[in-house]
Amino acid sequence: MIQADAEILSVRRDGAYYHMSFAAPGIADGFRPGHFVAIAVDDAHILRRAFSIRSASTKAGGALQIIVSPKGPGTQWLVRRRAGDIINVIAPLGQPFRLPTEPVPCVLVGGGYGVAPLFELANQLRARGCGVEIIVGAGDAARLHGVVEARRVSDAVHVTTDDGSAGEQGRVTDPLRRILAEGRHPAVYACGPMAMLQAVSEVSAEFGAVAQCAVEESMACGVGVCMTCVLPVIGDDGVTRMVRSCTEGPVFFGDRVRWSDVGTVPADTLGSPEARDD
Amino acid sequence: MIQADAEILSVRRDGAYYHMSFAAPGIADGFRPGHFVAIAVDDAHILRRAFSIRSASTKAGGALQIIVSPKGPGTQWLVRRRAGDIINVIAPLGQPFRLPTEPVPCVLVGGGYGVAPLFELANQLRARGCGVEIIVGAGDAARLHGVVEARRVSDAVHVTTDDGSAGEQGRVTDPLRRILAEGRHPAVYACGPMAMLQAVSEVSAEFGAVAQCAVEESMACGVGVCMTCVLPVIGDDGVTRMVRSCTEGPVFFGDRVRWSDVGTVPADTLGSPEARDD
Amino acid sequence: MTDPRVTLAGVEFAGPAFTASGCAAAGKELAGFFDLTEIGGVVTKSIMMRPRSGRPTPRMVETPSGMLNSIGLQGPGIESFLANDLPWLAERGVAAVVSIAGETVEEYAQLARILRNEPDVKAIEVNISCPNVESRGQVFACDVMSASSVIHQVRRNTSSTVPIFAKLSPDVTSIAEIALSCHNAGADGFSMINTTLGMAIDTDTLRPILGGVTGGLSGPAIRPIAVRNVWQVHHVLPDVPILGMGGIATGEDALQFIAAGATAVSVGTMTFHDPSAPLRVQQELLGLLDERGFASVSEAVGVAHRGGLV
Amino acid sequence: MTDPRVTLAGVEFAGPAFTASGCAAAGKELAGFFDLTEIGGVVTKSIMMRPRSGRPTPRMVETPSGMLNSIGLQGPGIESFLANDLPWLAERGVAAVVSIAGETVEEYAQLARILRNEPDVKAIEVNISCPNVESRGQVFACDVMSASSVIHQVRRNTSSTVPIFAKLSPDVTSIAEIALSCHNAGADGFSMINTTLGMAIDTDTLRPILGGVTGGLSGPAIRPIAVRNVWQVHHVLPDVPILGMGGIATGEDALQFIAAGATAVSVGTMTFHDPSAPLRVQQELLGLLDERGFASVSEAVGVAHRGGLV
Ligand SMILES: Cc1cc2nc3c(=O)[nH]c(=O)nc-3n(C[C@H](O)[C@H](O)[C@H](O)COP(=O)(O)OP(=O)(O)OC[C@H]3O[C@@H](n4cnc5c(N)ncnc54)[C@H](O)[C@@H]3O)c2cc1C
Ligand SMILES: Cc1cc2nc3c(=O)[nH]c(=O)nc-3n(C[C@H](O)[C@H](O)[C@H](O)COP(=O)(O)OP(=O)(O)OC[C@H]3O[C@@H](n4cnc5c(N)ncnc54)[C@H](O)[C@@H]3O)c2cc1C
Ligand SMILES: Cc1cc2nc3c(=O)[nH]c(=O)nc-3n(C[C@H](O)[C@H](O)[C@H](O)COP(=O)(O)O)c2cc1C
Ligand SMILES: Cc1cc2nc3c(=O)[nH]c(=O)nc-3n(C[C@H](O)[C@H](O)[C@H](O)COP(=O)(O)O)c2cc1C
Ligand code: FES
Ligand code: FES
Repeated sequence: MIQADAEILSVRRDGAYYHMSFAAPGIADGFRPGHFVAIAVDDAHILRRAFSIRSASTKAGGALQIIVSPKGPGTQWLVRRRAGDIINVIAPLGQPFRLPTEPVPCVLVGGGYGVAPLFELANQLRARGCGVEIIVGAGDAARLHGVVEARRVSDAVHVTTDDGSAGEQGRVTDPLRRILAEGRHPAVYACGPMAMLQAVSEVSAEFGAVAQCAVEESMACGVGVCMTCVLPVIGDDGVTRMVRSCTEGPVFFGDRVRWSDVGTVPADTLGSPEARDD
Repeated sequence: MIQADAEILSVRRDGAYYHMSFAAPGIADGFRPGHFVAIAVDDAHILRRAFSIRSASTKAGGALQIIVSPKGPGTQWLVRRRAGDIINVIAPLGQPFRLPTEPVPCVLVGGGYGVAPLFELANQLRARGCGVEIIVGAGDAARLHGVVEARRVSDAVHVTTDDGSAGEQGRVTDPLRRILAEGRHPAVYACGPMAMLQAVSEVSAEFGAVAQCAVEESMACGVGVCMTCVLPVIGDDGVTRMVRSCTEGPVFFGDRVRWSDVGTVPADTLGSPEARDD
Repeated sequence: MTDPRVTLAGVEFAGPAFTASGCAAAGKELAGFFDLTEIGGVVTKSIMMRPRSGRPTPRMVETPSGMLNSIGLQGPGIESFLANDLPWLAERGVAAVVSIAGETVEEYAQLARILRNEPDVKAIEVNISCPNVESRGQVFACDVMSASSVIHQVRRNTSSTVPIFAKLSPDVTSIAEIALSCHNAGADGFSMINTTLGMAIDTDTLRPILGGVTGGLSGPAIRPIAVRNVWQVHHVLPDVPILGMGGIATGEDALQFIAAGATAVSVGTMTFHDPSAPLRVQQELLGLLDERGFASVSEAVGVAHRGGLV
Repeated sequence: MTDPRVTLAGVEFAGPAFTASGCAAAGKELAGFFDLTEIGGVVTKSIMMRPRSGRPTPRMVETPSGMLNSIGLQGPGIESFLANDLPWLAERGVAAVVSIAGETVEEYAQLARILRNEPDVKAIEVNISCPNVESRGQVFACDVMSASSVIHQVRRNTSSTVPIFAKLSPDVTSIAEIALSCHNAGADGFSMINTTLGMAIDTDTLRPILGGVTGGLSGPAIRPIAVRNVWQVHHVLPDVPILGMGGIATGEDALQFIAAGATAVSVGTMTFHDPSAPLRVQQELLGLLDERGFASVSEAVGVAHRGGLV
């Protein structure tokens, strides 16, 4: 994990998103798919913004690529930067996706900019001999990201949009359900909105596949010291705890996250007010 | 007085300062030397920064020039802007220098970037047939501004620096005293640090010349609504009041400002705590 | 379109945004930037009985997303105000909310008596964030007894058709307690919040920067504190109108105050950044209310206490 | 060079900058960013008797130059802390200032009794900004009686060689009054300020954003409030050490606190922006003190009360 001033190499618009790439000496070495980077923005905003690392090249001193959706002031500031500007970054952060030890066929599911960490994941899975199918979904065609690149790194790509403006109309779980019904895929990897992750976890469980999901919770520090980014996760001991998604995540096993309870403290959580009223 | 988004036309370094020029439709028409412009800076700083208007051209829709000394965060932000960036400006603000009704010889005294408003003033004085001598002073050569342009707009230029790194070593009051001793100059115009303005006022008074001084007080609003920019000034009725330098100034008659009491509320000020204890 | 009019304690105003006391002088200077009759009204700089010089400079320090000021209530005194400033507003049809300040309970009473004969005063804001010279300089607004005596005296001496708004300070352990006592003493509504006490030290001289040593902190930095205070007072007195303020820069900010329980808002420090901010904020606020389906501002008042939009 | 060591109530620390409670967990996570033994020490997240889940999310909102948090003191409880966290710090020679929090006076006393046997506790910070469940949820720090009973019980149950610091809340009418009573009850020093209560409303749903409805405001936005509070407490108790905090981002900010009366500083929220901020701030502060000719930090403590640099 390295904190560094990084020079922006390029900022390029792509539909609703921006590709950004910046020099990041030393960071690429430790990178594994699922890691994220925390970037400091303008003086008026003191908290860093978190982004999945899309890819990390070790060439020319090392560079990172991210995909930015300009949503609020911090991300809008970021996409207005130009090549040559300096940003302060901390990376790689978080727990990455765990790779299967056997060469099994895998399904990767990305919603919106959530496909960002899946390309490198696909590369690494295929390098281990895993089959890779990628499902790319979004609200509409403008918010679909990386379909072309997905084709390059996988055996098959399935595209869905809510409004049918590209690919098949529907949810990512439609193709997922069809693929898992083949009964061949033990591993699912997903990144995208929480509702999608919940649905992917449920469908995976239904077919006995293990889902790993990269979640997105509001983060103040990104390094594990503030406790803002928690969600209820069931531990190996069966006990639910409010767990930090920045250090223990962002990747969690889908069947361990209590998706329906996100945003609450379930009564049976360790140390919950109810548990303490005894 | 106009509030507008203005496009920056150029930012150019010049010694310790920066020349900035920006498009300002409509503002140039109302401009008179001594007026200032209030510029909004980055989101992290809510207060505008004030700058003397150096010149205003009515050509091509109107443009203003200012000289910026990058002192703190706001001015440093400003000089990092590039051509094409947009800044929000309010101008022209304040009371300008009053011009003599007769074609009399005048002395103009500028300290550091304080020479900024004097070039246009010199032009207008000469257009009325006034003789113009300009004294340009600064701490050192790097902080001397506009000596070449001063020569273009005046009959004579005198340069002083505290350290002697350019021109004569000493204070602006040294040449001022020599010039006023000729007994020909009824009018002195000055802009620069408060200590310089006090000294200029005193020397002028000594020789019976009328000094007009453009002061620089910390301003929160620049438009007369906040009461932060006050200094003790004696009115026509002989009564001292805490007077707003943004609306009643920045130009004041030197003999009306209670220079030694700036930063205090003199006991005989209208409404002072002492005056109220009766 | 959402109806822009708001009624504060029985008095109707043209819109939900006002200037904030001390951030608009007596209105005149802002007239060059926007039409003052379009907003709710001008809340004047706090007026005292006699002319007042205010504090020595420096009177301000810029701070992160805010500023400190120690103006010290510089002003011309009530006589000059009535001779020059109030008529100027009245002639142009600008609604005047007159802010008054005193050093003793009796001074507030006197001011109220003088204003009683002025038909152009639409409402009175009672700035009780002043040191009480009769009580070791303790600020009126920070003491239940002092605050309510001032309000009681002002209410007694003001025509019943003119509402009085107590301007509350956030620098208290329980704002609800102060609000309740002011309400019992006759306050028809509240203006809140005044600045919160702060300080900055010059790191070169290692002395306090402000001539007044401490000063009032205002601007976006204090907005979360202001919204919380409005929320707390609306919670205990849901039927009492609040003029909400503290760091409002946009219509979204204003909407937070309305949802927390304010009936209207004042725009203070951000006027220094953008002199037409009061009107801009009002327009943005009305646009947001309209998008969310509110026919009037009052429908949205305190909606965050009632589960928000459903 | 200015001597970096500071002595707080008889205990010496390696430097004048500390982490702030709740902004550094128990230290471990920051060890990847800087050497924890170089700073004064790690002030731990407030520890309670039992494990605690904290509040529902969202637990934070970014605000202008600051943030609101409603973490709700999530933590593993004292047992786990002593088994895992304290030894980790001790083994590495990191000075541990343990922050404790409770819901009743007795819970604080219990915590103190448990810590009494721990030689690795260099000092105790008593976080009294918690709701007192025995007093209608009134925050201990906002009431003279509750605050001083907690301090009294902790002092009684702590070894006399371990100083206790009362962590004060700015949300009171008179911080000096609370400080005086805590000092009489046995506080060896003060940590100040804790966050100030704030709130934000989602302008789409028109509901409070935070799971906890209100939250604590921190960061540079509150720095002027913090400096003022330190100034006021140092004014009444010039000989009592203060660990100053609230929006410190740079050495210059820290110097304001020292000049106002703090003996050392904590860096909280800005650690989220820059995880090595505590060490950076310390280095910057020492550089500034050196430039100004101070041989030690203590020489500069409260210098703004004595006319500043002359
Ligand atoms: C592990 C992780 C990976 C992410 N990957 C990407 C990515 O690849 N591309 C991308 O565009 N976005 C990504 N996000 C979301 C991105 O961090 C937010 O959109 C961004 O922080 C919003 O900042 P803002 O200033 O635009 O919005 P604001 O709403 O102004 O942000 C305010 C504050 O809330 C936090 N915040 C707001 N929304 C989110 C969110 N969704 N997640 C986390 N923090 C939030 C911000 O960090 C900031 O502190 C990721 C988030 C996480 C946690
Ligand atoms: C009428 C007038 C004309 C001026 N003309 C020029 C000029 O031509 N060129 C130039 O470089 N500077 C000029 N100044 C000074 C310039 O306004 C300040 O240097 C600038 O505001 C400092 O901003 P900052 O962010 O760099 O510093 P900071 O110290 O961070 O400023 C903090 C705050 O204090 C105010 N402030 C600080 N110093 C001054 C000051 N000297 N005068 C007024 N406000 C101040 C700022 O507006 C801001 O609100 C003028 C000031 C006035 C009042
Ligand atoms: C420069 C300045 C002067 C002020 N003067 C007064 C005043 O005279 N009377 C008063 O009640 N409030 C005064 N205030 C407080 C404001 O009316 C307002 O309550 C406070 O600034 C919070 O709002 P804001 O953040 O929008 O400025 C003043 C504020 C500022 C910044
Ligand atoms: C996320 C967060 C959690 C905090 N948790 C605690 C805590 O557990 N105990 C405590 O005494 N203070 C806690 N604080 C308050 C800080 O220690 C500090 O007093 C306050 O944030 C002001 O300093 P700052 O502006 O540097 O953050 C917390 C602050 C933040 C931002
Ligand atoms: S973001 Fe701070 S602990 Fe996760
Ligand atoms: S700067 Fe506001 S009145 Fe002059």
